[in-house]
Amino acid sequence: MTATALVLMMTLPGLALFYGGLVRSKNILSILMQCFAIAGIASILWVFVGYSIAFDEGNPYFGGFGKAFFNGISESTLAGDIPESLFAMFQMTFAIITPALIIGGFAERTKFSAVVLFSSLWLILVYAPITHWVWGGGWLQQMGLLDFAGGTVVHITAGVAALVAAIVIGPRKSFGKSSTTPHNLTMTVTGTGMLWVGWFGFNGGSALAANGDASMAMLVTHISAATGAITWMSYEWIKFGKPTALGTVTGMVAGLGTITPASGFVGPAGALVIGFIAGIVCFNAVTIIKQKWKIDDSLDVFPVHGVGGIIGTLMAGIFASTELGIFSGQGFAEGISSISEQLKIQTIGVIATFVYTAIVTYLLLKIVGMITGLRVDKDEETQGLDIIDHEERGYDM
Amino acid sequence: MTATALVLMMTLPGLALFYGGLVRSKNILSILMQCFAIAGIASILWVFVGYSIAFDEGNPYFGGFGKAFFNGISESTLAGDIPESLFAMFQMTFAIITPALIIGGFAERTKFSAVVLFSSLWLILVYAPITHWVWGGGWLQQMGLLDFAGGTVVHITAGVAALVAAIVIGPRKSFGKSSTTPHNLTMTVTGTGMLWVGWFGFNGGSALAANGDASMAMLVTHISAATGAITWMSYEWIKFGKPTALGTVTGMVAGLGTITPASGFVGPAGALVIGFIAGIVCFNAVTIIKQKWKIDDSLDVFPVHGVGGIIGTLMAGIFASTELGIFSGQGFAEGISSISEQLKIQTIGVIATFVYTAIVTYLLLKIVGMITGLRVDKDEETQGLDIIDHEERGYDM
Amino acid sequence: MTATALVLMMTLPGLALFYGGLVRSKNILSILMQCFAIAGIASILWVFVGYSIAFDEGNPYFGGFGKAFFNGISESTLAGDIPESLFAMFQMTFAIITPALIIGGFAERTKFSAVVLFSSLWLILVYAPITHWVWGGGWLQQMGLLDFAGGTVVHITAGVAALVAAIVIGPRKSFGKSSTTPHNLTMTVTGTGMLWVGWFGFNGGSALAANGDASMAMLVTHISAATGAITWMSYEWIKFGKPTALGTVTGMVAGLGTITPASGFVGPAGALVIGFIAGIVCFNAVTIIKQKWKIDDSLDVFPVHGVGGIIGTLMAGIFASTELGIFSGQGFAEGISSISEQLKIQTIGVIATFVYTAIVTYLLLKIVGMITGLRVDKDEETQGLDIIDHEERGYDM
Amino acid sequence: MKMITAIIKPFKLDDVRDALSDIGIHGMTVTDVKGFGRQKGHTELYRGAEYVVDFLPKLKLEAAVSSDILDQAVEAITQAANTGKIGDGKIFISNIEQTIRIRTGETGQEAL
Amino acid sequence: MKMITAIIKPFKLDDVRDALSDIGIHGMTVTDVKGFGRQKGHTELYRGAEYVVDFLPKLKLEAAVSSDILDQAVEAITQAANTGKIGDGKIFISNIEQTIRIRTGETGQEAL
Amino acid sequence: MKMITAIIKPFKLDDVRDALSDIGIHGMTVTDVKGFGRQKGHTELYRGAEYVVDFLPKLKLEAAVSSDILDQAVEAITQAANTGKIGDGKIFISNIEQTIRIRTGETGQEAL
Ligand SMILES: Nc1ncnc2c1ncn2[C@@H]1O[C@H](COP(=O)(O)OP(=O)(O)O)[C@@H](O)[C@H]1O
Ligand SMILES: Nc1ncnc2c1ncn2[C@@H]1O[C@H](COP(=O)(O)OP(=O)(O)O)[C@@H](O)[C@H]1O
Ligand SMILES: Nc1ncnc2c1ncn2[C@@H]1O[C@H](COP(=O)(O)OP(=O)(O)O)[C@@H](O)[C@H]1O
Repeated sequence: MTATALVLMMTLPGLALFYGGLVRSKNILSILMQCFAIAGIASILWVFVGYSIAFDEGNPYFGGFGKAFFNGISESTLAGDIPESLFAMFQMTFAIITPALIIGGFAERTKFSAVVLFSSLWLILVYAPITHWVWGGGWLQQMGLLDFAGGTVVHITAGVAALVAAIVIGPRKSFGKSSTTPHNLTMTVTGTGMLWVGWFGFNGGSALAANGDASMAMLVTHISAATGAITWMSYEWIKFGKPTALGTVTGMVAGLGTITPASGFVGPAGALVIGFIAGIVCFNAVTIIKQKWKIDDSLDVFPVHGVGGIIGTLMAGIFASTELGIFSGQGFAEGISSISEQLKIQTIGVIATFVYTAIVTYLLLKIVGMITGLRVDKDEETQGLDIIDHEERGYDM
Repeated sequence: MTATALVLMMTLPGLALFYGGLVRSKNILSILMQCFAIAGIASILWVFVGYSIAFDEGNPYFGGFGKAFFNGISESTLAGDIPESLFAMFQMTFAIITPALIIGGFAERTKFSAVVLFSSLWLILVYAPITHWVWGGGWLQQMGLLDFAGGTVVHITAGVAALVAAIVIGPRKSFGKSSTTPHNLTMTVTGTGMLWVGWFGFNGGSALAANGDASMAMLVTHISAATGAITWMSYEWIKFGKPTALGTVTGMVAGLGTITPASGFVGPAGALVIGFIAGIVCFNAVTIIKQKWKIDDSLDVFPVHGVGGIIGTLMAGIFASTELGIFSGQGFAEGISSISEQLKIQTIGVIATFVYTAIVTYLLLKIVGMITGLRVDKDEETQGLDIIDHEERGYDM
Repeated sequence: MTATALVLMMTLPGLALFYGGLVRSKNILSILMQCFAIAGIASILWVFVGYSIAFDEGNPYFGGFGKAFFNGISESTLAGDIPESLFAMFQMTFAIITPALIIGGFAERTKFSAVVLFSSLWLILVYAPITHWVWGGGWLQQMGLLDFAGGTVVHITAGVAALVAAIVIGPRKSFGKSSTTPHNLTMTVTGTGMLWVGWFGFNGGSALAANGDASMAMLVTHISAATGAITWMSYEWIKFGKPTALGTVTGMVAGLGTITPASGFVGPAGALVIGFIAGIVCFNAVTIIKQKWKIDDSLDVFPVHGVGGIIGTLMAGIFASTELGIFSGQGFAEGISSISEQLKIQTIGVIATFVYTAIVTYLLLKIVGMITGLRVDKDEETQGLDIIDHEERGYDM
Repeated sequence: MKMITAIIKPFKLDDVRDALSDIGIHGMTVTDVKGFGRQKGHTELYRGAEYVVDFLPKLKLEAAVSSDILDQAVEAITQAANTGKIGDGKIFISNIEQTIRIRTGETGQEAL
Repeated sequence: MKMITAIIKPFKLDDVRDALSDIGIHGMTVTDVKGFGRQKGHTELYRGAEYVVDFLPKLKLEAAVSSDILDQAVEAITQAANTGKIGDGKIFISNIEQTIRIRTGETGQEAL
Repeated sequence: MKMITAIIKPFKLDDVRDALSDIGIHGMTVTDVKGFGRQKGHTELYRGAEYVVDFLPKLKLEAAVSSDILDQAVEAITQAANTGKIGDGKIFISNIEQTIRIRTGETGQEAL
């Protein structure tokens, strides 16, 4: 229950502030507004069909509509050991944060109507089915994919969708020219503080019980976050001479995202390694995507969440092993006995999620583009989405 | 326990930020300060006499002083299944937020000394007795009034008191003339994010146990919030062409306030309807009160909380019914068997709360006015309460 | 578990915001950054050796290295009734907040590299051993020192370290000359709101169970906070004519810090007295240290936390008594039967902590000064640590 | 044409604007500024710390007016912004050689 | 030397800067200001409350230029900042008697 | 009377104020501004993104002084604000026709 409250706090206000601080002040409300609107719409869609698509029995690829409108959930039905209403709601908070993560990829230039429409379709056609594959009894779960709290379901899907969207929608007008530095880093840092706290609910809560498993999941989550933060900070310090606040918190988020799929399977020492690798790899991913590939994934959703989710899912296949001495974890999926076997499954999971998400996201964007258009025009972009889309200003001091 | 922490978070910092962002920057500290001062004073008064008036046995109208100074509460006394110290404290957090809600009605013009005195008296003479009526074994409870988490006790009392105060104290100097737009909407949105999270404690915690009832209460709370937000946003979008951030979060708060009395009694589909109605009705209430009636209930306490509390209390009488198919709830109060019967009781509860609160609030304001005066003078109002009352400025960038 | 999340929230974002709002805007990121960096580093060091030094059996003065790298902690080991992984992590959050508290003493002038190095050494050489003395089976625990949630371990150590650091590093350039007023009091107030909420985890969680003891600890914590806030506010109101927001929240923190060591041992009425004394004494301590002694303990860590911790530890020895009528508490340490006996032990605890902390902190600062230097130069101080140390600006509106 | 630059206390803005409005001056531009002047030197105490107040928030109001109503305008501001206390501010008058309205390209008096 | 002071709509800054750059003017100083002018008077509605919009955010751009390119500069700004809608702003020209570059102590034209 | 308008680096404010104080100038008004000038063009990197730094935070300091101490004042500012690095800023001198102290109505020299 607390976990549910914590995960909601991750999106509102955690993620909203994290992202919000990173944009320019003329677009701050557009970010906050998108997070809230998505929270509202995703909740309603989850009740309508999302939960059913994800968790109704159905076939290995799609859950069906038997639980549409939360049909059959009352205050006494159970899902495992907890009330099903609680389970449905805990999952709802995941269905909120995933599309909310994506908006970082196309921030500061996309129409509000396009965001609303895209997020709704994406939730139903990408998120819900993949959730079914991994957690709802679908084919990846049957195969033995380890994804404790959403490395594939949440982070890879969100990261890939953001990347595709950034490419399709194109860079911001000022990308690579004038400065697009964060308007309020204190807001960003505050938001990440809440993300850190909330992630305890995310990963701890995924144990679906308040026991030793949950507390170990919390512990490794915490360790990975700390290590990710310090790694990124040190890397910057060595490479550029000054450690930045944004770098530190980004490293923390990378550590959190990366440990997510592994959090119920690995031990403290494994978490240290995962956090360290997250810091190094995601750091370089950010640089490559922005500088080399010139893709304006504005708030670095893919390099942090997508890449983090990928390496985390793969590493879960390694550090779950009980035979790594101090780096040991809590064992593979049932019926799997070696790292290589588990790793193969993890790789299939990553690729399937990546490819399916990329294709469907691309198609959805094209469709949404035809219906509402994707971008505001140049002058509107200069004026900022707050005035253009919402007729409001974030600050009036 | 967690619920208690969450409800405290609703006031501090949730409500404080929600309200604080809505005023002009010269009055921001006055809002924060009033929330904190009320939190402190209400806590102390609750220990002294408030809890006793509300929850001592007494007569149907007044609890008495047998539990004054928390007399008889030790670490082993129980209230139902939970420690009485926990129950007393959970209730204390309600006693904090209710008077804190009221300050939105007379923001930006009222003397700090008046606020302190008024809130103290109001807590003892309005809040505590009504709590006794509804939850402390008083006459409304005996009659079978359904109020799960405070539709009458919290929202109607606060809303009505704010309305009366707005009328008695009069509008702000610039009301209807120059702009009084929010100085920091990011703060407001952050605050509402915390309110949403905290409300889980508010409504979930009112089950006084961590079970299926509590999680169903959380679920319906969440659904109503989401529906309220999306309804208000869509309404604005259709009516004015642009959905605003403030509208969206206000709709969310309306959804939360309205589901409050019903949260333990209704099901998910009922919550959808309640959230929808909350959005529509409260939206229009805001417009009517400000534009038609020209009442400067500055932060819309009455139209959002008061009206929300009223319609929520009434709808609890409908959607608690077990015979509405998918819209069914969890049954009426003991001994009540039809919607009309329950609805009659709910109506009596609403009217009694409304009238008692209005009269006593009016008298208290007159008394406080004589002792400390209610408003600062015109020039002071222009300078802002922060400098005038607290000799501080909110920002010094 | 929730308690752990709450205590983490105290540091991030609670304390970070509380402190951050108090500095000038050119140093805001330095504060946030130091809090985050310390959170990261302290977590890692805690895993490496900190936990072991504190909680391995060892001798009465030092725990040893048997639990280094969390050796022997798996998801099924227990510490008392809770998983050891949870205990280790709950304690980790204390190990994060204590060095983070210290940075308030030398804010706005100290090099980031010095802060990082000093905090790391201090954690290992001051915090971990004293934790062993008081909670890890060490000599003070054996003697019967009552310190429920960290009056000596957390608050006295942090307060004394901050005082020593403020003296060794010297005052800010503008101390006592031009204004160093807070750049963002709304941030500070928000942070204290989170501190208040988080402190429930701090003190409530220290019962290591969710029972009547924990809820009583929460209750007295809350009462002391409320009383401390109102006392400080009233004192200012009477003395200077205007109650300030900063005063009110400082009083609240003083109330929280002071009740901490006593929170598991005293009753509600005792908490009222403790909060009241905290308000009065800490208020005067602030004035004396800044105005009389001209020590620039910039964010008042010693007068609020240090002094609060001292008087709280002493008062725990009084109000734990079961023979004070309405002011009674829950009894002394095992084998102790009178106030005077308990008070003697408390005094020894206070003095030992004070002296050890002061000496080792002083030595560490001298060593760190030789390695990295302690202060930035004058021009850099004027430009602010954000640009100098991190090449970033907090706000770019 | 003349440019009137007035440094005033922030809470006097509305009064000054109304006063200028009354004599037909509707266009002006306002900036938040920090003022250093005589109004200072007293020591304040905040959370136990003493300090000298060195600057104060002020508003700078700039209005371009035609020379013939200059005196009237100065008079209006002087009265409206006056509280009689130190720190009420100053008015500076300088010359403007040309004025252009961007929208229409009009110049001189027309452009005001 | 002349000082050009232009009040423009904030989102036109980049265009104006580019236009000035094109004619060789690279130095300028920009301030956030609040503008009062004709562009107002309409009543807005926000969260149910009506109010008259009285001031609008504008930018003030100041550039010192040598007298011979003054007309060109004014022309460039007028064009770049123009949207044709009310509130596009004004340009004021005044005289500068001397200019000094702090770093080098150069004066006059050299200092620009 | 002359108006000195100096664009300086923000962290030099205290030094400049002290320098002006030393020669008896106590009144001045300061504004936060964004400066565009030569000090730019270098590419920065932030969180993986390259960008050209185009504007920099500066302070604009305005002080009305009587003509006879103008040179002294300019000298004082030039020295105090100098770091020798690009971007140290400019001083512009213009003429003031009249000065009024709002509180007393005094004009001219008296009003400073
Ligand atoms: N010589 C000056 N040049 C520019 N601005 C000045 C000058 N003297 C004063 N000011 C401005 O006028 C404000 C008020 O001046 P001050 O000396 O405090 O009081 P008074 O206006 O009553 O003489 C100052 O805060 C400052 O902004
Ligand atoms: N007389 C004036 N003096 C100084 N600034 C002015 C004056 N008139 C207008 N302005 C500035 O120019 C802006 C635009 O003027 P406005 O009258 O709204 O439209 P327009 O420029 O189309 O005539 C105003 O917001 C204000 O900042
Ligand atoms: N022609 C100009 N008009 C107005 N302000 C200017 C002008 N040129 C420069 N400035 C201001 O002076 C500042 C410093 O100028 P810059 O060219 O960067 O360096 P330097 O002062 O060393 O020549 C700029 O940031 C800008 O604010």
